[in-house]
Amino acid sequence: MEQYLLILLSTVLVNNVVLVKFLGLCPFMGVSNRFAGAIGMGLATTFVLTLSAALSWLLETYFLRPLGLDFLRLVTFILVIAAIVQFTEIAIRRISPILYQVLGVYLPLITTNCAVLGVALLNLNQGHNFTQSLLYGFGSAIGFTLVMVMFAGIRERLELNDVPLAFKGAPIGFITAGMLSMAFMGFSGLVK
Amino acid sequence: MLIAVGALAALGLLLGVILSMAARFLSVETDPLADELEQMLPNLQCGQCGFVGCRPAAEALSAGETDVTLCPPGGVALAAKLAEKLHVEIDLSQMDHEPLVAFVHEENCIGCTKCILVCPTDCIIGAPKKLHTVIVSACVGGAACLEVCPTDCIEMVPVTVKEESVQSWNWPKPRSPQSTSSELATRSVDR
Amino acid sequence: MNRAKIISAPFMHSIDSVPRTMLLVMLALAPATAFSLYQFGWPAIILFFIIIGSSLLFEALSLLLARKPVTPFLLDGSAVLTGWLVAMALPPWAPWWIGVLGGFIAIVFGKHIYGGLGQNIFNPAMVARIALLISFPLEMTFFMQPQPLFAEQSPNFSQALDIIFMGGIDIDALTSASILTQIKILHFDGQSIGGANGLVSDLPTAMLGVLPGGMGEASALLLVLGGVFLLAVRIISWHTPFAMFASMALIASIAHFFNPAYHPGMLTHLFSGGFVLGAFFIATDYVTQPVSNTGRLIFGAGVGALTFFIRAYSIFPEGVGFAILLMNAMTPFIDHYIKPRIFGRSKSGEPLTGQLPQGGGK
Amino acid sequence: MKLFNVPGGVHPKDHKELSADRAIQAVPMPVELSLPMHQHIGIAAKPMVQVGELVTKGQLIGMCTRGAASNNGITAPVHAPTSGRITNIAMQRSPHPSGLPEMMVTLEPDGADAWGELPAALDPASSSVSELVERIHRSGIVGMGGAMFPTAAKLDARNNVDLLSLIINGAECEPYLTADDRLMRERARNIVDGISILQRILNVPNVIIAIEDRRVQAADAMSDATGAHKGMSVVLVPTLYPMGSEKHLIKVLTGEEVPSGALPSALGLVVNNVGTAYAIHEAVRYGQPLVSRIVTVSGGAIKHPGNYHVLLGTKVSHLVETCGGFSQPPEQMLIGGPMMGLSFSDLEVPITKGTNGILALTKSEVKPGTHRPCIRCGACIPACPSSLEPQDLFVLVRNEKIEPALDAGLADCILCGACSYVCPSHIPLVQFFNYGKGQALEMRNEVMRAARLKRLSDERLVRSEEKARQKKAKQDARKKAIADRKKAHEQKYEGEVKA
Repeated sequence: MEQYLLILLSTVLVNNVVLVKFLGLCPFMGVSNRFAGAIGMGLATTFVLTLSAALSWLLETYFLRPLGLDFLRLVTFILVIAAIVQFTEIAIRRISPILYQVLGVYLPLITTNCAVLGVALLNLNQGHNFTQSLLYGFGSAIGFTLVMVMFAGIRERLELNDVPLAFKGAPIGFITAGMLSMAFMGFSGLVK
Repeated sequence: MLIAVGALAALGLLLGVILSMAARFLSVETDPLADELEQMLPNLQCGQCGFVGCRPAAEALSAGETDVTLCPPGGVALAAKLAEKLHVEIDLSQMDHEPLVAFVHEENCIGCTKCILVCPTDCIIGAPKKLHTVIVSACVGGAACLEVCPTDCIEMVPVTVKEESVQSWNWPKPRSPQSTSSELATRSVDR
Repeated sequence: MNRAKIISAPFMHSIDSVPRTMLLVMLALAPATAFSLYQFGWPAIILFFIIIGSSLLFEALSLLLARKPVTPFLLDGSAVLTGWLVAMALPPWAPWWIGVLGGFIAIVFGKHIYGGLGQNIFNPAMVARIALLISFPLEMTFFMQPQPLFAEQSPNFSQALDIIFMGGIDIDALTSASILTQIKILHFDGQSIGGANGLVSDLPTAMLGVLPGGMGEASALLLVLGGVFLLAVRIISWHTPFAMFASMALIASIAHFFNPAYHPGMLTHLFSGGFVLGAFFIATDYVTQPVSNTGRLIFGAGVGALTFFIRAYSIFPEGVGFAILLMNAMTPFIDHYIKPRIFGRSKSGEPLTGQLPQGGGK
Repeated sequence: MKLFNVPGGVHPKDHKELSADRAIQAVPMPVELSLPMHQHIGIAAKPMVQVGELVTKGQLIGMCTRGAASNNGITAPVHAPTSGRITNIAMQRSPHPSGLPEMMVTLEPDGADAWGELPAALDPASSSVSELVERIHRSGIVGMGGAMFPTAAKLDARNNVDLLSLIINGAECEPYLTADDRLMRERARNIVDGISILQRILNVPNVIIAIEDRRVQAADAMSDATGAHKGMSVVLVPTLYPMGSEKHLIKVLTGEEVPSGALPSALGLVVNNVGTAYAIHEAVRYGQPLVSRIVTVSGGAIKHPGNYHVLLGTKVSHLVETCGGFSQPPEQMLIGGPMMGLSFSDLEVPITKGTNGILALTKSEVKPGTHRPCIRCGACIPACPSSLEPQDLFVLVRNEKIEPALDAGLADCILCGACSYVCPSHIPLVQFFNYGKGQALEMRNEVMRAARLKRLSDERLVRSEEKARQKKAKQDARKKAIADRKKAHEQKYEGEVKA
């Protein structure tokens, strides 16, 4: 039980995918300018990440390794991730056209969100079992969502500020993300 | 080698089947967003946006193919609403081009009533062989009348600014204490 | 700037103004600062003025670059206060370039990149401290036993210049670890903190500030006095400091109760490190804390709890800076969700339904 | 009586001692009176006189066409404050922060100050309610607290709801102003008579007269005067700005909040000012229309501050002269109180029905400060009586985010200025909010125009469809007729052939 909690804590705060591992920066910068979009993107990514972490573990354990197809790992994972993203896209389009509109190009881009593939591969690297993989994926996604929402709040405020012209938009976003990342360093060592 | 190809093919097939099922059962027939957007548009079918009516414009908006600032009759208010609906950023200063209204040059008007027939809001009054004139407050600036006028006596002109009175006066915006360079820049764009 | 343009009521004003606020905060900081400067001698005094000077310089440069009016902004005291707080967050004998860099990061990256006064997301002083701490861990954790001014071991003015500008610190005998660092070392070694030479008994001295540590870690007592002064003149509200103290006291007490060998007592947590400085002077920075009182309670409680966890479990002995930055990042989120109920509207923002007398209309 | 708390509020120094103990004095007849035709909320009155015409005191000189037909229209007539000759009818500089001209009638007094023929006095007990309301309307009475809402229109609330009580607003919360205070102290009986007329019109069982707890003498005078009247009670309310805001007065007295966007009548309440009650008394008992009012002239720059009984249309310059002129050049001239009053600089503007004070403030009173950036100190939040977050609204309005500002409650702002008063950065918040409200109004007008255009276009569509349908029906009918004829012809032919 304790180790599962630690995995969650570690993935949400200490090894936050965005601010510590610097994965998934593209949607992080792209969709975090509004609360609604950030929350939607967070939820979509949570769905994709959790599912793909679990599925990729299953594929690795029961498909690739028994068949000796380790060299196909990347291709297979990407195939699975793409399929899940496609499914999510179809589902979101049906459930919430507005969210679909808001997420725009970033929704299919979850496929190339390195956080998703990264988490799947990290699971294998760290020799997690199925539950651990699932939690690792879920925790990373929650960490992603947390940072997205936090950052969306900041950017809504930044939008109303007199940021010098040269720093308006992405530059100030990256500087702020850097400071946030600095603050997250405080968590280092929290979980070994 | 064969196993690898077979395995990938099998996987691909499986996922393909699942996705096609999903596409089948979760399909979206019409674009519900376009319906909502159409409701928001003025539905004057004036065609100033370059689309043949408000429905195609709504569809283009929903597909993200056109800007929210497309609709002159809707003005800044509509653009702001659309932008909020679609969660896009807009630069309202782009909208600053003045709304135009039709103006009939009376010396050339022959009273053919052609313009009256095409006006979407019936804002031109006149009778056969009589001078026509435009009710400015009802003109959407659709310019449909321009094309049909046989003597080219209709011109689009900016709305003349209403004379300021105590009743129509609004408080001016106070100046910011820190006129930053960025603010100066946006201000010069406004002009 | 242009008074003639402002034509709208009200034409009366309370005595509050930005310079007055800044001045009162500095006044509250003064006793603790004076005491620290006395404790750490000439090098600390020189560094203190280097930081404030560089803050003013970078403020002026930034204002010029942004084409804003320089004099009124320079004279409002905000840059001096920022520099002052940076100085309080640094080791007293740090080399000059740490001080100048601190002033630069705080003013330029902490404040002006976001559009200047009132617009920053993170507390400038804490941005400077954390950036320096991560970049220069050695210089930033160099603490020594207090060397009161005019004491025998205290460096004189020229020695102080040498220490600050030439890095001529040749006095290893003086270096010492702060309480929190000592605890952290024991944690790393896997030892019980109970064995640490009378940590808890050092507390009264910690409150007086004759223990090794940063400028702002000295003299918790005088800082508390300053904080109480700020509360009395209503510059700060009690919500943030109270929530910070309360959450820290609560969590630390519980932890200490269950594992006294690992967790020091509540008082050690409250009065060591920069906790008091943070609670009264840094977390209460208007710009970067939530505007509502409820929001401030949440904010303060968050800072207290995060400080505890970072101190207890991360690799850093001190966590106030990190905790404040993290909660600064949460501030827009808190402000977004905690709004007062508007007069005449329900909590959800809908107009109230009037209690019309029944059978209206005659 | 149990009182309730209101959110927010501030305690500015009230400076009422400058004029509170000066009895109401008359003003020497000015040489010229300028009467704006728009001294009320609603439709402006139209001049009913010609240049050169001689008028008597109380003669109707401005009336709105709609108001002439019925008293439902939100408008009020204007009467001649004294007898004399009309010398000019033109656009002239108005007492308005914009300084824009307004339609005004200029009157040269003949010095006789002779009343003309006035409508007969009414006995409130025997007159009908509609008679009384008609009299109030025809006397040009508007809300004298400064809002200038036509009183007769306000009293129409009685037709829509069963009213519970009438609240008389004697809470003069603006600093410096003592006009209502003096009126209550000196003419309490007349005010109470006006109140009882209002009570009869509105048919309410009880009346609450709310007076700030520091205005002890006024409260005593009013208590004495109400003695014999049933259901009237004087209630002392805390001295707090903006206690005189009717929504906040209601909250303090009843604990109820007027719903956002609604009027007090939604709670079965009507609020009227003491000055209005006094004007009603004069109109009903003596048939005298509203031609004068009590004005406080005060401020550090006025030599002899005091309270004056002023004819409407009197120029500010004349009033200042009456007070002995300026003791020092004023930093700021104001119409109304310092918290919500309007600034002006041209002393040749007239006193109107809503002018409760003329202030000439010195620099030390105004405490002008440098407008600095918002530091998010949050001081404005506890000060706001509407529980808004002014700093949030300010940032939104400053960035032209009018729609989000409306969502954040811009429309609920009462422009009281409490936020600006406490702001350490001296941000002209009220002006920002005024600006935002103006922009919102423009946006709404644009939306309304779009809706109107849409309706026009829809109607045209329906019409053209109808036309097309008729055309087709006609064509069909004609086709059918032809076919029928053909058929008949054929039949006939066939018949002929057969035959």
